[in-house]
Amino acid sequence: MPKSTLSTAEVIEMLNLVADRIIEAEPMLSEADRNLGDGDHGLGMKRGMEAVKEKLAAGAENIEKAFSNTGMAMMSSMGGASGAIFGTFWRAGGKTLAGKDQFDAEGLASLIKGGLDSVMARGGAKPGDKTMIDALHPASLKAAEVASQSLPDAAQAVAQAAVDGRDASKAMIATMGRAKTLGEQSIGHPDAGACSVAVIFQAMSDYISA
Amino acid sequence: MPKSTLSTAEVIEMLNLVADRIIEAEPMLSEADRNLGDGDHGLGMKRGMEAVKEKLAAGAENIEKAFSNTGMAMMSSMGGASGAIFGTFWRAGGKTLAGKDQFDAEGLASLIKGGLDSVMARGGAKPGDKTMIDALHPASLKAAEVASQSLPDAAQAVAQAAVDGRDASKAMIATMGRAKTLGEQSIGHPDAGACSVAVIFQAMSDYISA
Amino acid sequence: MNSAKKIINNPNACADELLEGLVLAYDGKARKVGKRSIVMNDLRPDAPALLVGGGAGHEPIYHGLVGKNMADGAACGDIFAAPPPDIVLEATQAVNRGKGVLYLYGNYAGDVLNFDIGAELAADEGIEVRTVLIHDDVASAPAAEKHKRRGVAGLVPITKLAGAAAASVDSLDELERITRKAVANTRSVGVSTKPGSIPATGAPTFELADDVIGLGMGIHGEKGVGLIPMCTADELAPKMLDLLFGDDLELNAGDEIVFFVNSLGSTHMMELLILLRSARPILEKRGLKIHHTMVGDIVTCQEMAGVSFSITKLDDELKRLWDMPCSSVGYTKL
Amino acid sequence: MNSAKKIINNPNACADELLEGLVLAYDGKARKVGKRSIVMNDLRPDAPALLVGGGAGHEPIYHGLVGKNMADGAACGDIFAAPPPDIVLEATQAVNRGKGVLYLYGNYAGDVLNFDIGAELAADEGIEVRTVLIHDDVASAPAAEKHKRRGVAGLVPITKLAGAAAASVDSLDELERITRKAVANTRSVGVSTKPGSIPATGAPTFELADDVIGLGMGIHGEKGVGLIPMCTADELAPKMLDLLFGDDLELNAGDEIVFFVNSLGSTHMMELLILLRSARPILEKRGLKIHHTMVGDIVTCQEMAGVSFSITKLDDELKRLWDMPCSSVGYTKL
Ligand SMILES: Nc1ncnc2c1ncn2[C@@H]1O[C@H](COP(=O)(O)OP(=O)(O)O)[C@@H](O)[C@H]1O
Ligand SMILES: Nc1ncnc2c1ncn2[C@@H]1O[C@H](COP(=O)(O)OP(=O)(O)O)[C@@H](O)[C@H]1O
Ligand SMILES: [Mg+2]
Ligand SMILES: [Mg+2]
Ligand SMILES: [Mg+2]
Ligand SMILES: [Mg+2]
Repeated sequence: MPKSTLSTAEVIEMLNLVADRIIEAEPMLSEADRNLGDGDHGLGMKRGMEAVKEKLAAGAENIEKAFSNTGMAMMSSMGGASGAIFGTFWRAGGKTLAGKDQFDAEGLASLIKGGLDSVMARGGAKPGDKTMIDALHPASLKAAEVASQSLPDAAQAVAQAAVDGRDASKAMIATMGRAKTLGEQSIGHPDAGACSVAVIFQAMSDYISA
Repeated sequence: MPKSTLSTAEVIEMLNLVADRIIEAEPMLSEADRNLGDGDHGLGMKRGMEAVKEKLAAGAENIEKAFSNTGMAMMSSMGGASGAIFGTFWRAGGKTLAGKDQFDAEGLASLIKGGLDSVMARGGAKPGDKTMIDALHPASLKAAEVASQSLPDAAQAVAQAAVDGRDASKAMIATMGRAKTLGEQSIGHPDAGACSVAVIFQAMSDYISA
Repeated sequence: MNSAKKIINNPNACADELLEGLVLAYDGKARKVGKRSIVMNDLRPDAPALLVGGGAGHEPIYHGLVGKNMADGAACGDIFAAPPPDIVLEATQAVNRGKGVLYLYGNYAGDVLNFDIGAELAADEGIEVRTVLIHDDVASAPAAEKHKRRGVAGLVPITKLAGAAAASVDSLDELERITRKAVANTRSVGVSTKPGSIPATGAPTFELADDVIGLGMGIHGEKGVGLIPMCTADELAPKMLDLLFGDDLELNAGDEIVFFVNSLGSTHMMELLILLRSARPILEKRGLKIHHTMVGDIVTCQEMAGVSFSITKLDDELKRLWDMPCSSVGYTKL
Repeated sequence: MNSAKKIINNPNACADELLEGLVLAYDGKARKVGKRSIVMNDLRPDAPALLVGGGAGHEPIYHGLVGKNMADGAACGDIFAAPPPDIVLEATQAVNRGKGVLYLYGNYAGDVLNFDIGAELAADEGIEVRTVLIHDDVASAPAAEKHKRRGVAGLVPITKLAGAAAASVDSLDELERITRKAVANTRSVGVSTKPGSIPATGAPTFELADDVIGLGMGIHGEKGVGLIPMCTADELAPKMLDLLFGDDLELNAGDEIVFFVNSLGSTHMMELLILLRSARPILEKRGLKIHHTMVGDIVTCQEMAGVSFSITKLDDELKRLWDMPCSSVGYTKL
């Protein structure tokens, strides 16, 4: 049954599904990174998500902590560019939910916006640089747009925006990260981190709509 | 026209044919060594025979020198087991022809016997150890047996004995050289050095009979 | 096409296990700290510290450059992944002797991100941290955009010099100044002939046709300046040196240099020596004096094949530091 | 199946060219002598000489072990081929300082034949020569037949000890005595996972299925004690150590040893370190004290994959020699 809001326990359940989906997607994510980077993105994300599951198994005090613990677990287990980037995303995004005891479409928008801002401040990449930001930024715009809709509808729209963003990253030229010197040869492949973002928001939407 | 004796110039011509045949046989000789040793026997023999051709291009004072220069050229250009072994063979064999100005069936027998004795003294291998001796020793026995026949007939019989010896080496267990620890696994392949001996005596016979 | 046939245990525990092995290789001279750092015992008191680090899988760098008159410690990441900030922090705390810590590492996005967060955490603990990035790879961006350049094999001579400085000077300022000079004076260029593999999966790190060489490629298979047909050492050496000479490091007749020929893994020392033979006359023809030649596989990527050339220009100060002996698993000099 | 993609020039000139490169790597400390020998400059006067040598293609051994407190010179053969007698002679003459020359090399038929002829030529020139054969490979013949055993990676610690002795003692007798003790106290065992290739042809040096390891194999692919299924480092280390412990070198609790983990070429240092982690506890459990650990690719066969373990037992004399610093392209110790 589609959920209009999520409790802390449900957020934890949702994050567990996100983790499982990323772990499942490891080969695809690694392959994406192999085309442009060093081929380990899926392995890093998998390592991070295994740490997330372990961390969340102990529960979390509130919604903020569920997200920020996710970020901490990724940051300290993964390393690499995406450990810092995805860790920052969940930590900073989670902080915007301080004091909240329900997660709704507005919370989704503030999670993504807060996470995106911090990721950009941390890593210096902008939309168009062919990073995970190219899935995260359109997802953030869409989330703001649909913040007054129902959580299932909002989550689905956000997931679609992330998927579209991922696909749009194919046409971009990589300038950041390990891929930074591929230049024009990076055209035609999606960014690995953007693929992860799409998997994450698709999993969230699936959990919320199920 | 078959030659009943060889002059110094003809011996040099013969040794050039030997050299060409060995150079041609490089891949086969290397392959034989790869089965049992380190796969470089053909390369070493080729290197040696190129040096022989260069050395003999300057001519040789007499028959003894034609053979012993061949040995010196091999010994100092090849290295490896076969550089010492084949170098010793030609040098020591050649010495038995000191003072001779014609090379005949008797000379062939003394060449091989003198060379064989020195090779065995030098390397300590005996017939049956799966070395070039297993082609050289039967060739030597045959050469003594046919020493009173015509040179073409003797050379042909010797070549055949060497070929048979080479083939017989297939059934032997290697104990010397790089192959020394293959043990029973060496059964079924001929010894690389024995293959060279067969090529050498075949070439000599071909030159003498042509 | 999978070239990996690895003698390992758990493919996901390679970084942890190799670090344990590395500590053993130091025979009591270094110890493991925290989750995945290695730090020298018996550090000189009241001295500024030199911390290096980066992803695993490139052994003996980075953590194998910890040693006497080399780095004081290293923060070790997972395979091909920068160390997380908490590992950077634990290493920082362990090497700090009240005079601050210099971070010296290769310019990769992941390393910059994680070391920067680590530096913020260290600042929270009251530890002064400075950062010097290594960006010696001339094929990874134009000279005007050094901040985009990768760090490759030049990190070995740079770490050697910085390590000698860390053993000699008394302030973080001095250590930073000398290390920046070592970086400013070092250029590298690499070529690749075959990929390495990712230990966790066995998958090759990139693809490359049998008849080409990746000129300027990075150690993870990052593209360089282009593909060239497979060629001889005598043909390749000038192509590589041209890229070094064409860069913005002034190299004039009479200048003294360290020249480093590095294998990326499975390229054999025979080939390194043949390439050295091809390269040295070209260096000498330019009037460069080779103060020291290094040959070995120190900056690697598993069984990747390829080589790199690095040049470090020495002034009197750097030369004095170069001539100090040093000892580490990755590089030792009498 | 041809794994070779080599950066070389003339495939038949590799040995000559790599030796030229090697001399350059010594930065003026060594020189080329005659056709294909390398000899240190500034040899200690009136001292017995240590000469090593063997086939090329296994760099940095054998010729890369020439150095300070290491070998005085090396006679270098062609690829995988012992040096011819005249090269042995030229090297012998160049290292001799009136006190005679000790030949130290691996027990291979070709080397024995050529060095022996070289020794005879040297005797004709009035130079006293002694020979010590290295036969450390326990998998190549039973302990009772040491004369049939190959020389493998143990030659590095043995040459290090012999080199320290050559730098210290005054007579050939003493040098020979100590070197024989180093040989008597050293055992090795190797495994192989992939062949190298012959530079002149690109052909693999042997064949080995993807799912097996050649236990006890020699560096040219000589067969060892058998094939075992591909396994982990934790499984392999005890199998290798069992072969060492099962041999006739007494190793009792409290004995001090040098432990050397060597890569045959493309096996990565990550793997060596993981294997070291697997092996050390087993050594320690036997009560052995590891005085020094060596890790690296020093005894190789082109891009062959595989590893070896070597143990050298130290008594007080050998320990004193071990602790002397040494410097060479192949092995340097502070
Ligand atoms: N500065 C940055 N800002 C945002 N995302 C980044 C940045 N640098 C790298 N990334 C993301 O990280 C991904 C690569 O992650 P990963 O492969 O795990 O790290 P590494 O590059 O260290 O191997 C890229 O696909 C990209 O989406
Ligand atoms: N002691 C010996 N006596 C006679 N022949 C020998 C002896 N040792 C080796 N050989 C011969 O040498 C051959 C190998 O030669 P080669 O491959 O050139 O040398 P290496 O073994 O040094 O690589 C063997 O096939 C064998 O015939
Ligand atoms: Mg990556
Ligand atoms: Mg051979
Ligand atoms: Mg990575
Ligand atoms: Mg050979």
